[in-house]
Amino acid sequence: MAATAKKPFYLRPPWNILFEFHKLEKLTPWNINIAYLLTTFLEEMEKTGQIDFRASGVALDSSALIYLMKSKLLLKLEEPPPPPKPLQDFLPPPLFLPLRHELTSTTIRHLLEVLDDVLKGEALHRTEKAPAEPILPTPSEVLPQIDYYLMEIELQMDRLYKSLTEMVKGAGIIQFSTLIKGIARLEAIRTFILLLFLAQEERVSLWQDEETEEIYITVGGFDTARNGKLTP
Amino acid sequence: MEDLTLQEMENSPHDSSGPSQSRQEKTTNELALVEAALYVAGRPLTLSEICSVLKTRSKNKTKRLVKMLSQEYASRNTALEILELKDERYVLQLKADFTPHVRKLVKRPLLSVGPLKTLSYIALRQPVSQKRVVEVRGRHAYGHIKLLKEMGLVASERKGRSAILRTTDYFADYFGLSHDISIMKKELKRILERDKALKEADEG
Amino acid sequence: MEDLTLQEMENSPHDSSGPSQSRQEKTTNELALVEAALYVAGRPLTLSEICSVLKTRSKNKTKRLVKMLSQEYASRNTALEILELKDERYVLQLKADFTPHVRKLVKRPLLSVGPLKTLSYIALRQPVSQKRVVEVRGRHAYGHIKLLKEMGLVASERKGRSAILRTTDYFADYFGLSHDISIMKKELKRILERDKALKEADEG
Repeated sequence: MAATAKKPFYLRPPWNILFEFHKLEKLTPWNINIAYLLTTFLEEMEKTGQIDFRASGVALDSSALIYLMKSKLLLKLEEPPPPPKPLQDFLPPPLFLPLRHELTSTTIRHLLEVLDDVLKGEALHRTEKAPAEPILPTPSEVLPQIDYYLMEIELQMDRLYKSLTEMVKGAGIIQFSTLIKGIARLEAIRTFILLLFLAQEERVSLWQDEETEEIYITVGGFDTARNGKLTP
Repeated sequence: MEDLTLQEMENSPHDSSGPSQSRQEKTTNELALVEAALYVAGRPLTLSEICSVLKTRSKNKTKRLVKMLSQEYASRNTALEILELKDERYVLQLKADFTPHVRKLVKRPLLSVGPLKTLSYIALRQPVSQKRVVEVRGRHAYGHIKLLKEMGLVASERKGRSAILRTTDYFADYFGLSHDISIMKKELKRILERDKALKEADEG
Repeated sequence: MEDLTLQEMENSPHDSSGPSQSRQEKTTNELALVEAALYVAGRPLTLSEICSVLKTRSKNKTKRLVKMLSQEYASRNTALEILELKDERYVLQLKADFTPHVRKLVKRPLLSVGPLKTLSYIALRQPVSQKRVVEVRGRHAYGHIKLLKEMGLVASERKGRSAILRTTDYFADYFGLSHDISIMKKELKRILERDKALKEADEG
């Protein structure tokens, strides 16, 4: 009982299916409601406060896998049924017609005679425009309800980078927990994503302590870990 | 009169009785005219059609010229042959042995293998009901039959509620086959066996 | 190198001196294959096309064979001739002198009126998008374009999401037009205008 209580919520049904691949193989993919699992997974995570990015990653990976299984099944179902067996009878080989060259009677005059007719038809349509670039639909048509926040990611990144620079002054390093202290959970997640973007551009360096799971942030290419200060 | 002159020329090119050089030239030119006619037509020509190209009324002379040309083709060991079909009709065509090697170069819309198989089945089983052909060859045979009818190779006649298919005289002429269906079927079997042997030799 | 290997192959593997008879037979057969290719194509063939029929990669060998055949034709004094065109293309055709005599036997049009109209439009407006051709000619033009491509008269290339159509060298050769598209279009327009003027003069 005590052991179960310590287990993270997502290792319990129904979410455990996303974390135990061996169980997945025994189930029919059609019986798995991916949308339901992921929505409740996120809700539960928010509710319990157990924010675990690795778990989210695994859940996403598993959902993709289940989706793939469904698509494969769908493709299998779409294969046409085998054609009815033809009646058995002696089927002679194809009878190839003898090849004979034959001069054809069409001359350039014929070609141009009919052209006159065609050009009359063309006049009914406006002239062809120079092959224009395809007009792309505006992003709002393609991506409904896209987060305004994401559209401004560069701006947000700069904002975060500026405040990080301020915060690390002196120590040169800041903990992730300090950074998100007192801010809403969603905002914390956004901050983490922005950090990943900044790290990708090598504007910040990230390092996680395996024991405490605390994430340390340094600004610029300054690698604290390599300097030995925080080497585990 | 004209026939006689020609024979003299052929038999004795050194005969001093006439200006043999120019006579020979004339024959060469006439043979070339026959060849030109057969080449551009791409179909069997009747003796009268060839006569009209030669601007002669003598069917015998024309026949002799076509035979000379045909023999010349045979002796040259070429890819082409001049065949005599029924009713004194003549055709210039590619020898069947060469077909598999050069089929891909033909730009005219030819029948593809599917319709040719359906044609082959109809030819061997005729008269045969359309229903039966579709049963044996599958539903795509409807399209084949339509195409074969458009090309004039197959004709259908209604018999009660079903359509009975048979090959046309044009089909028989195209292959130089007998118009008599039972004889034609025997000839066809021979052609198909030869084709099969050729194909095997080619693949082997 | 390849020629050498081929020559070795032609010789009997048991006899290094080679039975010349079989070599000669092989050449005869190869000449016949070239003839077969040129005959059924009815259009100029490139050296590579002939190579592929001979199943050889040696352009020199193929060129030699085509020249031999061409000389044989020339020496036979026949109605047909094998000509070398530019860009190493070869064609078997009727000598021009014979055309007037046999023209009346030529009955089959290259294309029926519908596809011919589509072809004429593509020729004048090329390069033109398939979409545009269908707009002007109607939905049946899809079938026409397929046919024209199968016959090698039109080629298409993808450009983004649309297909751009133009006529092929075979088209130019068939109608005796320039291979250069802008020159060809001028030629077409010139003939078109001349015809129109003639027609108006005739009617006026």
